[in-house]
Parts: sequence; C-alpha cells; structure tokens
Amino acid sequence: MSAETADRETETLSMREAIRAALREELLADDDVFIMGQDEEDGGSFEVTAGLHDEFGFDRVRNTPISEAAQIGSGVGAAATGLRPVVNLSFADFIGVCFDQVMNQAGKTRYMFGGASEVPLTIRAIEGAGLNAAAQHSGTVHTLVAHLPGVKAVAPGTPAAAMGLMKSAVRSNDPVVFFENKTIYERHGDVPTGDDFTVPLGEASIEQAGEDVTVVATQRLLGESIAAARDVDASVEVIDPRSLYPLDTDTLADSLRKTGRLVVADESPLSYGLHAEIVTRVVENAFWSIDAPVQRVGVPDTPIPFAPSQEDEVVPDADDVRRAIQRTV
Amino acid sequence: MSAETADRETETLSMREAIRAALREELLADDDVFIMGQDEEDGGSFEVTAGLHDEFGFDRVRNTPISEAAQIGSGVGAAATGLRPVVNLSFADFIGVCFDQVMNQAGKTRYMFGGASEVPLTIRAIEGAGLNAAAQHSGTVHTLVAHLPGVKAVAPGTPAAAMGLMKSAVRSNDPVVFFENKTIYERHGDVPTGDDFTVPLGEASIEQAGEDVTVVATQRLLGESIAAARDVDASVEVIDPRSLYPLDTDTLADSLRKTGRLVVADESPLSYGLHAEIVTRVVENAFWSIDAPVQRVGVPDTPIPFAPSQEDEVVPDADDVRRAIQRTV
Amino acid sequence: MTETLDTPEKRRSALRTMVLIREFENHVRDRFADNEIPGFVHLSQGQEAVAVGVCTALSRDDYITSTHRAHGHSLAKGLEPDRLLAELYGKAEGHCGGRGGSMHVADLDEGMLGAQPIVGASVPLGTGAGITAQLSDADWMATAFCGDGSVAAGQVHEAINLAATWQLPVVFVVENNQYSEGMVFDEQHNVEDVAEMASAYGIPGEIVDGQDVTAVNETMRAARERALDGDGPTLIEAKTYRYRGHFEGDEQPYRSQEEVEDWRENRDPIDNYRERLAAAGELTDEEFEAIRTEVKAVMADAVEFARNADEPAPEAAYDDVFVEEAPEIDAFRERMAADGDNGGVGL
Amino acid sequence: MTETLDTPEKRRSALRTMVLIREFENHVRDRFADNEIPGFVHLSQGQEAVAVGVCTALSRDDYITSTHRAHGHSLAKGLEPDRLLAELYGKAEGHCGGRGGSMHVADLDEGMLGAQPIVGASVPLGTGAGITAQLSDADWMATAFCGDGSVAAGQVHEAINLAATWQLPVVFVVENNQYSEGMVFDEQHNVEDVAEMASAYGIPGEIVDGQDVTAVNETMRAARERALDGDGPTLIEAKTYRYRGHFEGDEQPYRSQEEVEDWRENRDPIDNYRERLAAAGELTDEEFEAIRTEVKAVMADAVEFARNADEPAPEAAYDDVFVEEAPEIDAFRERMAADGDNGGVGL
Ligand SMILES: Cc1ncc(C[n+]2csc(CCOP(=O)(O)OP(=O)(O)O)c2C)c(N)n1
Ligand SMILES: Cc1ncc(C[n+]2csc(CCOP(=O)(O)OP(=O)(O)O)c2C)c(N)n1
Ligand SMILES: [Mg+2]
Ligand SMILES: [Mg+2]
Repeated sequence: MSAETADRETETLSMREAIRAALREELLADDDVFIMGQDEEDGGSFEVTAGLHDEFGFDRVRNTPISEAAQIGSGVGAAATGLRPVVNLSFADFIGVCFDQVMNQAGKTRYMFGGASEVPLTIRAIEGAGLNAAAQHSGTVHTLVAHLPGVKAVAPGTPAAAMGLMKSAVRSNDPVVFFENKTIYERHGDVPTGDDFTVPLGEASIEQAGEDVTVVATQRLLGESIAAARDVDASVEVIDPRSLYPLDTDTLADSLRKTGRLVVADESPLSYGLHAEIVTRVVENAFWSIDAPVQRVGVPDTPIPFAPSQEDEVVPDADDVRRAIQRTV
Repeated sequence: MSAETADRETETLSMREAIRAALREELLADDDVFIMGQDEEDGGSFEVTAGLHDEFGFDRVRNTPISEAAQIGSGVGAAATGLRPVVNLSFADFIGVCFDQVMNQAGKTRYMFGGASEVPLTIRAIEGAGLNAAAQHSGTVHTLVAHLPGVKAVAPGTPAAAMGLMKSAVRSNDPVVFFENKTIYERHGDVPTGDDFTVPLGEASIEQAGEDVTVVATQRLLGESIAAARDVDASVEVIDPRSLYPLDTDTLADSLRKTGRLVVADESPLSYGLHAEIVTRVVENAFWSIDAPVQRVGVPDTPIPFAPSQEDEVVPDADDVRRAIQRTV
Repeated sequence: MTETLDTPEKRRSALRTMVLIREFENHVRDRFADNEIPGFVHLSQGQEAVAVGVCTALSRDDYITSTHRAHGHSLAKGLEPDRLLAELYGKAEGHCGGRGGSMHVADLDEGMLGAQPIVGASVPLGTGAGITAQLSDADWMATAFCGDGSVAAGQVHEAINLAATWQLPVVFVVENNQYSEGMVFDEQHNVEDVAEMASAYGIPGEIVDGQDVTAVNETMRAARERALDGDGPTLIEAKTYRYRGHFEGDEQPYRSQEEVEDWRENRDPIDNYRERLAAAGELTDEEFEAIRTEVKAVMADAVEFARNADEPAPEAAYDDVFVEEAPEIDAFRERMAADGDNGGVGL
Repeated sequence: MTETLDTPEKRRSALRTMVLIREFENHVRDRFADNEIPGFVHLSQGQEAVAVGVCTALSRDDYITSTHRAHGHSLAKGLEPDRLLAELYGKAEGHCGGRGGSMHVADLDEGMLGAQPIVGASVPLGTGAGITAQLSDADWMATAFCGDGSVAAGQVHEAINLAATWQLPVVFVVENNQYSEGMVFDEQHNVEDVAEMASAYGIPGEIVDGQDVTAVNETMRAARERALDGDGPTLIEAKTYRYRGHFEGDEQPYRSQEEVEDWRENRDPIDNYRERLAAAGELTDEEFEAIRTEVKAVMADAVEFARNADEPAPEAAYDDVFVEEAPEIDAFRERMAADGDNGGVGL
C-alpha cells in the first residue's frame, strides 16, 4: 500500500477504470482537454475510454485517421496554441511512426523557442507482452522515451498511481507520455476517493517496505515482484518508480542505504534499458552501501516472439524476480 | 594506438576519408551494394560520399526524395530481396521520422519471420553538437538505437575504426546503424593499408593503456579524453567501445579489474544514456573490483541550445572528463 | 500463376483458392474461439476475390507484401494451408517456426515477403523489393497490399511517391473494405475513392470491383505488365468488404448486421463466381461440391497437422535475432540452458 | 495586416517589407561570411513575394508555421528585425533568448508559432493550430509554410489529410523554389505541379506566381476566407526561386549561375513590384530610395542591436527544458553553479 492510500477513504478500481475515471474528471474539469485517437469513439484499444465519446461528443473525444505523426504533431500544435490534447497512440510499438514528433517536436519546442510556448500534451501508449501479440504489438519502449530531453514519462503499476498520474499528466504544462501495460488493465487496487487525488510526476512509491533487498519494479512486474517477495527468505522492499522521468532517485537511494541489495525488474529489453539507469543512479548515490552485485530482470534483447512457449521464455515473471532476489542474499 | 594498427603498414586518413574509402571499396567489391540518400549524388551532408556518384553512377549512388521512412523501409525491402543498401539518413536527429522502420522493420523482420529473410542494411547517421546547429541538428541518439532488439550500432572514434567498421557493417547480414560524429570528420589517424582491413562488430579498442583509471569514451570525446588524460596525475586507460551493440563487455570489465575506477564519456543525454549501460555491465561483471564511485560525462538532459555560450555549457569537453577523472582518484 | 483466367480449369482453380481461403478462415475463427489459436487474428472473409484475382496474375517469382489481414494473400500466393495454420498455432512447423503468428507470415520461396501489421509498412517493403527488381533487371515485380485506412499513413505516401519517382516495377493494391477498425472511410479521408490519390504521384489509379475475381485479375495483369515494361507503378483500389469484425472478438458497434448480410447475400465473391461459372456451363453443382469436399479434407488435414505439430523449443526464442551472433544473445541463451525458464538477468 | 493591397500606402508597405527581407538577408549573408553569425543559415532571397503576399493577407491573430527558411515569413508576420537578428546572433535579446537561432524562431504574440527545420514538421504544427481554432470557434486561422521538397515527407501528407478530413481552418503554402538542397523537383516527384496533390485530399489546389506579391495576396485572401468560413483547407503552390544556395556555403554544383541570373534579372519580386507601382504612378524613384534608405537605417540599427546585445547566461541553458522543474535539471543547474562550465557528471 503506497503512502497516498494510507490514511484516506478509498474505493477499489481496476487500472482500466482508474485511467478512464481520471480522463473523465479532466474532461469535466477543463474544456481545453480533448482526446483523439484511432477508434477512440468506440473506446480505443482495450476499451479504456469506453463511454467518453457518448458523454462528451466529437469535439472532446474523436477518431483520427491512421496518422500517428499527424496525431502527435498536431497535438503539439494544438497544445502550443492553448488546448490540452490527450493523444492515444494505442500500441506503444507504434511510437516509431511518430517518434520525430515525440522527440523533436513535443520534447524540444519549448526549449528551442526559448520558452515561447508550452506543450501541455499527454500521449497514452499501451505496452507489454503476454497476449501472444508477437513482435510488433508486445514491446515495452518506455526507456526510449525516458531518454528524450524535454519529455516526461510515467509507467504506473497500480490503479492509484494510474489515476493520480493521469490527472497530473493532463494538467502538466509539459509533454508527458503515459505508459499503460496491457496485461494489467484488470489489476484492481485501492484508489483514494474525493479530494481530487493526484500523484505528482517524479515520486516513487514504496509498495511494500522491507529490510534486506530492494526490488524496483514497474508495471506488471510490480505484481510479480510482490508475489516473488512472498517466496523468499528475506525481507523485501518493493518500490514502484511510477515516474520514469523525472525519476525519484532519493527514494531509491534511501532504500539501498537500508538494504544494500538491488534488483530492478522491468519489461524493457535489458541492454540500454531502464534497469541500467536505476542501477547507475543508485551506484552514483549509494555506492558505499551496495553489498552485493545488482540484478536486472527484463527481456533478453529479443523482439517478443509469438509462440506462447517462446514468449514465456523471454518475458520475465515472478520466478525470475525470485531467482534474482536469491542471488543477492 | 589500437591493436589493429600496431604491426601493420598504415596511411594517415581523416574520418571522412576513411568512411569514403570504405564505402568505395565495398561498392567496388560487391555489385549488390548501393547507396541512397538525400543529396547523395553531391556527396550528401558533410561531403562524405563526394565523388562516388561520378564514379559509380545513379544505379549505385542515388538521390532520394525527403522521405526517410521510405528510404529505410524500402532499404529493408531491398535488403530482404538480395541487395545491400547503404542509406544515408544524414543528421541523426532525423531518425525519429523513420524510427518505426529502424525499430520494427529493420530490427524485427528476420526474427518475426522465423529467419525467413536477412536484412543486410547499413544506415549512416550523423550525430553530435559543436557546430551551433541547435536542438534539431545536434543530437546524439545512438543510445536509442543500441536499445533496439535486432539492430546493431557502431560509433567509431578513430579513422581506423571508421574504415574497419564501415566495411564490416556493409558486409554484415544484419542491420547496422553507423553513427558518425560530425565534428571529427577532420580527425586524422593511422589506418592499416592493404589486406582488406576490417574491424569486427563488437570489439572495443584500448586506445591508450593505463593502470589507475579507465575512461570509456566515444566519438569526439575519445579525443577529449586522451587530452584530459595528459592533464591528470594518474595513469589513464582510454577505451573506445566502437561498437555499442554488441558491446565488448569483456574488454571493459578486464580494464576495471585492473584500474578499479571508471569514467564514461559520451555525448548522449545522461539519463538513460549509453553511460548507464556501460556502468551496469561493469558493475555486473567486476563489482568487487570497483574502488570508487563511477562517473558519467554527457549532456545534462537538455536539448542542444543554439547560443555558443550555452552549447559550450551543456556539451562536455576535455575539462569535464578531467574533472571526472580527478573525482575518482 | 501469372495467368489470365482463360480456361475453365483456371477459373475453377481460382474458385477453389477462394473456397480454400474461406474455409481456412472458418477454421481460424472457430479454433480462435476455442482458444486453440493464440494472439490476435484478422479475417479477410468477403475479400477473397482480391487476393485471388491479384495473385493469379502474378508469377511465383513476383513478391507480395501484406498486412495484418494476410491469410488470403498468403494462400493465394501459394503458401500451404497446413504450415500456415501451424504458424497461427505458434508451432515449429509453421512458416516462421511459430515466431510470427497470424500477423507475421513470410515465405520468400513462394514470393511472400512478409505480412506487416504496422499499418502502412507493407508499402515501403514492396517498394524496396521493386528497387531490387529494377537494379537487377529482374523479370519479376512486387505487389504491396494495403488497406483503405493505411493510405492516411505517411509511410504509404512516401513509398508510393518513391516508386513513382523511380518508376519501379511495383503495384499497390489498396483493399478498400470501407472500414479501418471501427472507423468508416470518410472519418479518414476527404475523397470518394482512394484511387484519386494516384494523381498525386502521376501514376494510373484504377478502381476495380473487388468482389469480381475476373475483374481484379484483369486489372492486375495490366498493371503488372506496365510494371515489367518499365512504365512504373499502378495504384489499384479494389472495392470490397470484410464480413467479420476487424479482429476476432470485435463487437462491431460501428455497423449493422444488415449491412453485413446484404454483402454476404448479394456480393459474395465466391457465390457470384460460382454462379457465373455455372451459368457459363463450366461448373455443375457436383463439381462445386467436389471442390468443397476436397478443400474441407485439406483443411481437416491442416488442422490435424497444426494441432499435432511441435511446440517450438523455448530456447529457439534466441535464434534469428541476428544472422551473425552477438555475445549478448549468446549469454542469454546459455543462461537459459543453465537455469531453465529465465527472463534474463543482466549481462 | 489582413488587407487587400488596395491602396498605394498598403502597396508601398508591402514593397517595403520585401525590401526589408532582402536587406535583412544581405546582412545575414555578410555577417555569416564574417563568422559573426554562427550555425546554419538558409536565405529566402528571391522568395520575398510569397512571404509578404501571404502574411499581408493574415491578421495578427492568425498563426503561421515555418521551416528552416524562415526569415522572410518571420519579418512579414511582424517580427522585429533587431530581435530576429539578435536571435541569429545567439543573443539573450533574441526572440528565443538565443536558444533557437536562425532555424528555430518563434514569437507567439505575433502569431509566429515556430520555424521547424525538420522538413515537413511545420505542417502538422499548423494543422494543430487549426484544431485549436476550430474547437474554440476562433476568428483566426493557421497557415503552414513548407517547401516543394517537403511534400515527399509522410508527415506532410498525414497533416494535410487530417486537416482536410476535419475541414480545419488551415492553409498550406508550398513554396516551390524548384530545389530541395541540391535536388531538382523531378528527382522527388512524378508530377508537374505540387498543386496536383490537393486532389488526394479533396481540397482546392491553387497555383500562383510566387514572384507576384499581388497574386499571392489575392490567392491567400481567398483561401483564408474559405478557411474562416468553415470550408476547410486550401493548398497553395507558389512558384518561386531562391537566389542563394540551400544554405550559406552551398557551392551549388546542381545549377548554373545563368539560371540564377535569369531569375534575378527577369523575375525579381521586388523589381517587378517596384516597376508596377511606378508604372501606376504610385512610386517615384525618390520614394523608392526613401524606402531603401529607411530600411537600411533600420538594418544598421538592427546589426548594432544584435552585436551589442548580451550573450545569454550559460546557466540559462537549463531553463525551459520543462515548464515544471525536474530534479534532474535542477541538479545539473546547481552543479554548474558550483563548479563552472560543466557538461554534467551523473545524477
Ligand atoms: C501504425 C499503426 N497504427 C495503428 C495500428 C492499429 N491498426 C491495426 S489494423 C488497423 C486498421 C487498418 O485499416 P485498413 O488499412 O483499412 O485495413 P483493414 O483492417 O480494413 O484490412 C489499425 C488502425 C497499427 N497496427 N499500426
Ligand atoms: C526530416 C528531414 N530530412 C532532411 C532534412 C535536411 N534538409 C533540410 S532542408 C532540405 C530541403 C528542403 O527542401 P524544400 O522543402 O524544397 O525547402 P527549401 O529548402 O527549398 O526552402 C533538406 C533535405 C531535414 N532538415 N529534415
Ligand atoms: Mg479497411
Ligand atoms: Mg525547395
């Protein structure tokens, strides 16, 4: 249970419901917010925005042609002229088609124009393997975005984080890419009610406190890590970074100062992946506290194969996290 | 001086000349090799291929429309059907425009088709700050590519490496992105003559041996690091990884076992950059040998500003490497 | 292949291929509903005449590229239903060893250069094959299939423009089935016909009834000839319709069941062709039943084959990332061998 | 602004703006040659009538987006030459505080939404402004400038298609100066005129003589009116020519000096307009000289201003990465303050 839900009234929501509720609140609260995406009027892929078109109409929730570059590029233009677009990119694997708009337009516009414009743009991108959707519909690409100057990136692992970060993303005056793992839309969890609950960009959450080993885990692997923690003979602290950029180095380094042992579990390909940044930040900030070689758990640099037996092979799960924890203790 | 040039006859070439000579050799040696790019018939940006169109004609060296996605995408198609295209992307910042083709087509075609096709495609991309070319013409994006499954990436820092790796890239049956730093085209160095000199993908080069500190430095920062090494009171080993993926972990880890101290100097934005992977590989493989906190030298997560005073501020140089070395000893 | 449909045998063979596609996809539909086939599947039922009309006009050496909706194109180009189905089952005997599944099928021996479910990506791939054909003075050409929705995508524009500028031997076949997922044509375009786009490239834009295999075949033959004569690309818009949802499981809130039924009853490519052949005295009911029986037997065998085929070895997941091995991949493969199912633990 | 050029004053003012652009770029040319201006610069000399013809038809509230070749558009839209030049010098008083330079100029107060040297990127940016205009029922519209080469780029296609589908109030002005870097038009396209592309989007495609400021103004006014009336976008192809190389320093192996001279002598937009006004009795030689003298004085002041303006503080390099600060950026900024010029050392 994260800090935010500790002393508040809560309700149980799925990730899908949490994201939808957050978007609905923002559509209600601010006329400048609008949503566009392919098939968005029917709820988009995975039905996340189901019902919003019926409630808010075409001006606020609209279908686009299959034109990701124009979706993001015009999103930047709309954002710079006063709106708050939420663009659904659908499968995150499609980000390549509009990567220039994310990298060179959304990320750099404000900077290169000397602050002349703001780009309050939110991009939703749906990641992750596990549905046998093969190499072009299963990728986890958030490391690419976290590396881009001027772009913020979040990847929540709980409904509370999803709700709170989506609202922060839409309200942020900076471009934020919001990554959703497609296999955990039905993960349920407590979400604070009332009081306009938000989670600030850039704050990690200690989802489970522990003393011996720190597991930093994202998205689906957050759940797998909590499960793995039950199976080991050690007190495991499980942290959801939630926000990839900015990254809450302090919370991670503090945990390491306590535990001295680090496992990073994230579904990115391992080489040059998110894991390495987390390892390095910890090494930079808590070097003298590290008592054992660090462990990364991720996808072994392959595209995601279709065959279930092969997908199981390359996509990490609780067993992989458990073995990694055991190697540190 | 790297291992390759140690016992061989050499000639002095600039980076530009080395790349051009390598491409010329490959055009001469293999009729399947052809080059395409914008303005390529006039030598492309920075005149790297000057003269090749005159020598080889339109079929082998040709201009394309401003259509990076079609250039890389059709490059994949041409490669899968038997040719060896070398596509000049010009400024690496433009890779966003065709990132899908690099990520989802070049990188995954062979894998997802179960080995049915090969993609012997070479992509040239010109990186780096220092010419006051501002945010969209100065980027260093090689970390993005190094993270992509199925794509190889090289970023040579010497003419010998440039020559040897370009030939290996063109001959490779895998897609290779060849990164060139635009500020060192006039860097001269010894290149072995005769004997069809090549550098295999995946081998680092110890450019200067030392005992106290290991500096892993790429591209322009290789020269800056060698200069910085002269100014410190320590014996510095300077390594050019040359190949980013595959990455020669053994050479890096062996060096650390000797020196116990690590500086990584690369012009990528620091967060989630190349540095972190090198740090992590070393931490994974030589953890017990590391005697001091590791240091990264790179661009501090900003786009590259235009104003010379600001560009100087964010782009690292020998002084920054020197200070980083001093912090380790 | 590369035939006019100028004999009764050829016409019956074209009919048989359409029946095979229909029947293949009936099995895919059912076995997907049973959870026997994993992943996402997109059926092309209703569009069989486009696949068959185009591919009967091609030679075996000609390449096609396809989309997420690739079963019909694949079978029409000559892929075997048993291996294709095994691929959909994720089996080692599949065309891609189970690595690709329904959305990623390729068989270069049969000229199937690959299905590309990134919308639009089939088009530069086809243009690239056209470059090879042109530079090697080949006697084959390339055909890129894509959908009506895909023409909004930038890479489609770039790749057609490139092919037109270089006069490459490529034909672009846009299957206009009027929908992209749940979006209707005019949510994506401000023109009546995709074929109007051709004028932006100075190439012929042909509209053909995609429910009429003869018309498709003739239009495609002419375009192929132009391509091989060095006269450059053609854009063919085949007006067609898909009977099933965008993917299996799609609830189709965007259209009425009557609309679907109307097409099925009045414009079915198989029924219509069958009637035409019957009217011409080339096909008796018995002959048609014989085709159907034969195809059903082929498909029954294919299902058996796919069901009984081997699962690919888990460790084969490390194959074909590269042609030339990389130490990273070797390390992961070795660790897997040492320690069982292993998502990877660093390098 | 938003004027027909229907009085002698307005016509003289349009002429003056063209002269100002010409003179501004003369200074840029010379100061770049002196190494006083850093980076890459792309001059628009020869194309002044397009910038001025378009922007005189706009209101201050209308937005434009531009390309790497943005000086003319910027000045015509109302940016001050002194601050624009200061930006090219990389000075703190520049429009973007020196952060952008010649290729990245913006001034939202004047409706200059930004120069975008990623070829094609100006077009979705303009489409996006059109979305804002449409959703907020605004009385302004957006104009996206782009070049003849840019229309090969996928994002241009996507953005025009989107604007056409949604009938956004956007006008796309393609400056066809016949070259993209060193590539001539037919190395990139298989049509005679860019305007033919418009038919792929079901929007009007107008061709206008880009050397004739009156013609450009009239075409643009009509297109703007259509946009504001809710009748959707227009594509305007302005046939024009650039006198200088693609960038300063370009050796131009791809064209003859005679070709350039021919345009300069026979189709210069300033000379022609001056002659026309003179023939109409609206402009004496003295009046023209007065304009020239005034512009020269303005530019002399601008050069002084730019030269004497302050360098931006190095630490301002950490500003504006984000609106809301990020700890990473704060950490870098602080370290810089502590330890001088500092490329960054980890987090
Ligand atoms: C780049 C990209 N964007 C979006 C998608 C999601 N998607 C898959 S198929 C499809 C519709 C394609 O429509 P069309 O081209 O008409 O082909 P059809 O499905 O009708 O055969 C969409 C939007 C995708 N796969 N790739
Ligand atoms: C995506 C991208 N590709 C290539 C370039 C390099 N480039 C800059 S300007 C230019 C030519 C543009 O031609 P055109 O659109 O006709 O504009 P003009 O220069 O004639 O004004 C090219 C290829 C770029 N900046 N961005
Ligand atoms: Mg369709
Ligand atoms: Mg031009």
